[in-house]
Amino acid sequence: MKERKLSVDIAGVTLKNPVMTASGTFGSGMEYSELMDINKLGAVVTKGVSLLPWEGNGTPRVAETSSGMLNAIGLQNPGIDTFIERDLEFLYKTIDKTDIPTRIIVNVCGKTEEEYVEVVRRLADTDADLLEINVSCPNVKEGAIAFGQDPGALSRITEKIKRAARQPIIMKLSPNVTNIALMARVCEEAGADAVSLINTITGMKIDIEKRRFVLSNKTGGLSGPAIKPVAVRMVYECAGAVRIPVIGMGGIASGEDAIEFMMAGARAVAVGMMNFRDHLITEKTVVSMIQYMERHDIRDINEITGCVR
Amino acid sequence: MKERKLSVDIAGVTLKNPVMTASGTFGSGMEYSELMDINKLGAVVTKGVSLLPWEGNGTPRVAETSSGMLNAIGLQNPGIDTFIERDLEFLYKTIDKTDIPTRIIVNVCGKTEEEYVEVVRRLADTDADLLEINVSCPNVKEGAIAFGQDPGALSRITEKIKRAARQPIIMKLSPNVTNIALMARVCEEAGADAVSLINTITGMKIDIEKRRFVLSNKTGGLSGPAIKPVAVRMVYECAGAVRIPVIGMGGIASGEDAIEFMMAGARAVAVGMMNFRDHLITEKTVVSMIQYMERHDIRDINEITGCVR
Amino acid sequence: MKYSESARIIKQERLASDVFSLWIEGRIAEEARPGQFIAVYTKDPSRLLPRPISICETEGRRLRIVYRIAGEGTRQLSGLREGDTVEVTGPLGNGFPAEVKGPVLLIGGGIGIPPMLFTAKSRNDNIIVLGYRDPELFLLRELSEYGRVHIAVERPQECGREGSEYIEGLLKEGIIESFTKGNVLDAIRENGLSAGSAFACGPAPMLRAVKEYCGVNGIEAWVSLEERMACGIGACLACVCGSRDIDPHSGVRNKRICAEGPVFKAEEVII
Amino acid sequence: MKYSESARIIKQERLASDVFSLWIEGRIAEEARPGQFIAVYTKDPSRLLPRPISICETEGRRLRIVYRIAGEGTRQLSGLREGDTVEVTGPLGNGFPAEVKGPVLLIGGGIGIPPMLFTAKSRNDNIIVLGYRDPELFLLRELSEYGRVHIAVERPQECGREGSEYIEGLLKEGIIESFTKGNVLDAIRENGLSAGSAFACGPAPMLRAVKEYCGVNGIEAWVSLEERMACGIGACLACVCGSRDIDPHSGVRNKRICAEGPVFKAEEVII
Ligand SMILES: Cc1cc2nc3c(=O)[nH]c(=O)nc-3n(C[C@H](O)[C@H](O)[C@H](O)COP(=O)(O)OP(=O)(O)OC[C@H]3O[C@@H](n4cnc5c(N)ncnc54)[C@H](O)[C@@H]3O)c2cc1C
Ligand SMILES: Cc1cc2nc3c(=O)[nH]c(=O)nc-3n(C[C@H](O)[C@H](O)[C@H](O)COP(=O)(O)OP(=O)(O)OC[C@H]3O[C@@H](n4cnc5c(N)ncnc54)[C@H](O)[C@@H]3O)c2cc1C
Ligand SMILES: Cc1cc2nc3c(=O)[nH]c(=O)nc-3n(C[C@H](O)[C@H](O)[C@H](O)COP(=O)(O)O)c2cc1C
Ligand SMILES: Cc1cc2nc3c(=O)[nH]c(=O)nc-3n(C[C@H](O)[C@H](O)[C@H](O)COP(=O)(O)O)c2cc1C
Ligand code: FES
Ligand code: FES
Repeated sequence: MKERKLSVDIAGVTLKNPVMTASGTFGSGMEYSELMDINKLGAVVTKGVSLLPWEGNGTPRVAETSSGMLNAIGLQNPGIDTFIERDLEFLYKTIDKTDIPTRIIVNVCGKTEEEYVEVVRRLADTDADLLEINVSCPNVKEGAIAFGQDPGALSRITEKIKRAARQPIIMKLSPNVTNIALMARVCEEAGADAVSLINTITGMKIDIEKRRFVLSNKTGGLSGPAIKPVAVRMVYECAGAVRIPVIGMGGIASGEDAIEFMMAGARAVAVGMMNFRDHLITEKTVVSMIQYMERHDIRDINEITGCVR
Repeated sequence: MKERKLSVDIAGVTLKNPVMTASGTFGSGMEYSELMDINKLGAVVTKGVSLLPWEGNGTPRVAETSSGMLNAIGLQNPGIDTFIERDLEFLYKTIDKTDIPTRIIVNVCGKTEEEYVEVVRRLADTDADLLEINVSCPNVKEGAIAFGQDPGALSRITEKIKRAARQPIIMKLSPNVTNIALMARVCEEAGADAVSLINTITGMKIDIEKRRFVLSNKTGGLSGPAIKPVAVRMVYECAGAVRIPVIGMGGIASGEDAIEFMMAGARAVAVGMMNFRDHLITEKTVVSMIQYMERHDIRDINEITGCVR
Repeated sequence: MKYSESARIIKQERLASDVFSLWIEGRIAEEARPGQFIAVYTKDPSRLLPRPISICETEGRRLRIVYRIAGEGTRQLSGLREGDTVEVTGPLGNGFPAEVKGPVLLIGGGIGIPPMLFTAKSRNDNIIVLGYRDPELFLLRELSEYGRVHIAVERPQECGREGSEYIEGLLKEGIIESFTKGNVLDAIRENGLSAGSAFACGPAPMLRAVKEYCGVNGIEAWVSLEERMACGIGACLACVCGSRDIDPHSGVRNKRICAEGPVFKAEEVII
Repeated sequence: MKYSESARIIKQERLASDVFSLWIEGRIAEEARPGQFIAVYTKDPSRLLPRPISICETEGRRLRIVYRIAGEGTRQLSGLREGDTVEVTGPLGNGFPAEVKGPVLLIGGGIGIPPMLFTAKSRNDNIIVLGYRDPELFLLRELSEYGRVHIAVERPQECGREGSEYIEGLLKEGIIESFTKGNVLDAIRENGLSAGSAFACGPAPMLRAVKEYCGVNGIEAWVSLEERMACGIGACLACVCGSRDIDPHSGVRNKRICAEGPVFKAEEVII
């Protein structure tokens, strides 16, 4: 067996392989670590964290849809201080300090520019390797998606966060826009080190027997295999529009899906809701990517990034 | 059994029931009429027709995705003259001249404003009851979606078509926008008699073994149950934004799905790609809507339109 | 320890018109405690979320669930046969506490009855109260082996004359201690049942009534809650319930049913 | 007349490592003509498009298809058993013409072989040429009952020594007339085969070669084409091929494979 290079570079940070977890679907890895080995992953991306604790939305918070799901968790989180003490501490303890350790990417959310900036500041001296800025959550009233749907606001917040951040920043884009490539370009110009996409597509489900919305928040974010074709298209569009790395996600359920995103232009990928269907799926994704590389004799996984144009 | 009212009104035209076919998935009904009775439908919406014949895109034109499909037919059609002579003639002959006949809705496409207007003019003296204006097809380079993604262009073309049309016009909206309610409002203000939504969401599929796009057009439009939550949400948003009727579609596979769209605010609904999975599905949808009305003792189907807010 | 496994089906059996009993084999059984549940996955790739189902009992490496057909997922599950496999993860959640003041009222309503069998088998001071909506009294005989059983039936009329003879028979046979037309609270009140603690599983209105009754009567109550789940293991925050105090894990007044629950001390949660 | 029906499975059988034969029962069989196909739907609600499969033969109300596992849909199909049902629509498309100048060369390549059985059974002037990629010679004996058979095998080496003895045997037994290492065109050339007409089904490169050969040699050729389908009945315009002339239905240089085809006069289409 030949040496195969799986490692990829995101803004100067080397990931041992391109497979990450999608924010919000993996907690901080604590619960999954009982079932799998998180040291097999390129990076763990944690659940969105804000300055103060957030209660999130009422229940039901999730609903099943054809080949997908809706969620309206509403970014419940214990706030940055508890997060740093407990979650980052857990990750620090759990991750093997090898040559290329599993990286820690902290997903940040907020209601105002100031809140984002403050969270990012508090992360400056932590073990977080990269920060992912969620400006695309459709499930909270203030902040989040509002920043992600307006080029002007997106540019401003990206600049401010970039100035405040010690770590490289990844701007997480919303698919609920007319032109996502434009949004990626705006982020690049404002100094973002990478973009990740897609966050969920806003959707709704109605219980026709009870004549009411299934989710207590009325709308939720659609994710899963159902949205994969939209995500692949958007990754392709963004990769063609910017030079900074693009991280692809949306419905990934296998190594083959991960390869598809990379061929569309993604430097790395994240597995989201399919973690719920199969708690070992991220590990399996890495294994089947290696098998694909062997079958096609690919020496360096970076070769396939953007190979289909 | 009590009398149940299934008929709905779209811009002064009464449909015997709210179930229509989605443009492009039913041809002009000719092929389906061998397998089912098109007189059971509220309306037949025909495949998009342009001024001159269009060749459409290369093959493959379709691809399967999780609970959905991508299509990039590219609006192949024989042009308005053949369409009027053959397809409208067929529908005229086939439709029973009863009290409320199955209505004929002609879907119109074009590359320029002038082309749309000319097609609409030629339809003036035909048996078409309503015109649906496709400004949202993602699969052709010029026209179509370009009009549907820009409020200014959408307003202008709606006005021009409205002036030229003898029949009421339904503007068919694209989901590939940041704010679809705004687009619906623009259409209403420019004189549209109704809006229909959603057209397909732009997507992409890559064949990782062959390292090429599955569709010869690279991108295609995603439809089917996969997109239903997005479609329901958009129908809800538009119904809340305009007074003109909203016609809902996107992944309808049953009477229950049709009811869900109506509860979100649709006055009528259209069944699209699921016609491919089950050639009798439109008929079955009508039957199961009636069963739902009986189970819940609903006297008039219009009662449920927009009942969940 | 939790396991994700492809479990072999040992036996599938119908207990009532829409209630099935399923025995599966795997590692989960050996770790399971009463009140815990498993996540069951359908074979249908268009339905991706887990179906949480309580563990009804275990025997060595065998585990039993009893479920009602509530939708397409459980309907598909009911079509599986001996020798087929089913994907499951478990055991999940905390389960009922072992050390509580006895005797214990085990209160099961409807499809909340199954976990009470596992619980009843683990104790010997049970007073069992079961609420059925109609006279299809699934699991009754099995439960009667582990305590005195009181039953409440919402719509006993559905059993007709033969049905009431059937209930007479159960009373005579000593399978049940009492019969009440109504719900479990009616049965508890009618029989003036008292206990040191109470464990309850069933629909939310029943749990609310149990909480109130126990509060008034100084009985320590634990309730098993339900909510839509996604991860099933505490990572996604889909399945929360409101909590009286700030929860140490969440940092807010929310507890995860799949992790801190499904069993909670009644006074600590908002039902 | 076309039917959409839930057809009962009579028999499922493996013919080669990845080739299966399936008999189903229903109304479609009685209307089917050689060269037509059916649309087969999977039971998996996440896979919604039809799998078009040629009709291999019929017997009364029974219809046979022979298919290769090419992906998840055909893999699932191969898991169905006697007594199960499968949703199908058909018969679809036009089929091979009945009135042509004989004798007729029936040319089947790979999984293009199955429709040739139905076709061969409908005529008695057949010269049959079959191209296999490896020595798993499915349907060979059945076809040999309806004409002289020439076979071409791309990778005969895979059969090893025993394999070549096997082919010797087929020649001695008179099952095959000739054996060629290579493709069907090699076999046709090697044996100097000539005919009034030719019917061909197989991969596009083979069809192109047949078209060219027949053009040069004055043989009227019909080819059966493949394309991704959605409606299967001519309504969606997914499955077109380029046509030499403006097609009267489409009004452009496109023909629908599921409606005007899948069988076309070779000179009229762009392969
Ligand atoms: C901790 C726990 C233990 C349970 N134990 C049992 C049991 O022992 N026996 C039993 O019959 N039922 C039990 N349930 C309820 C059971 O999970 C649902 O009836 C089942 O998920 C319905 O699935 P479906 O596909 O048939 O219905 P659908 O309505 O088609 O399901 C759609 C989605 O909603 C979810 N869902 C639907 N109803 C519920 C519900 N009541 N609670 C949580 N999620 C739901 C499903 O899991 C699925 O993701 C339990 C629920 C929880 C939370
Ligand atoms: C008119 C016609 C007759 C055919 N007859 C036969 C036959 O007798 N035996 C046989 O084994 N195969 C036949 N095929 C090919 C057969 O349709 C495909 O092998 C099959 O659809 C693959 O499905 P899958 O789910 O296994 O593969 P997947 O690749 O998972 O299928 C994905 C989608 O692509 C479509 N697709 C994949 N390959 C093809 C193809 N070659 N042609 C058209 N659509 C395709 C599928 O229908 C499905 O919608 C025929 C095709 C056509 C068009
Ligand atoms: C339950 C759930 C919670 C999520 N929470 C977050 C979050 O906190 N921050 C964020 O940026 N994205 C969040 N997402 C979006 C995912 O990270 C991902 O972008 C999206 O789900 C698409 O990927 P998938 O289809 O693989 O799930 C969440 C998604 C789900 C399903
Ligand atoms: C094969 C195909 C062809 C289509 N052609 C047209 C068209 O000509 N004009 C149009 O307005 N919409 C067209 N559409 C979009 C549908 O009318 C419908 O808006 C969309 O498919 C969503 O509905 P569905 O999910 O039920 O298919 C087409 C869709 C498909 C799948
Ligand atoms: S289901 Fe994810 S936290 Fe409970
Ligand atoms: S598959 Fe629709 S026209 Fe052929």
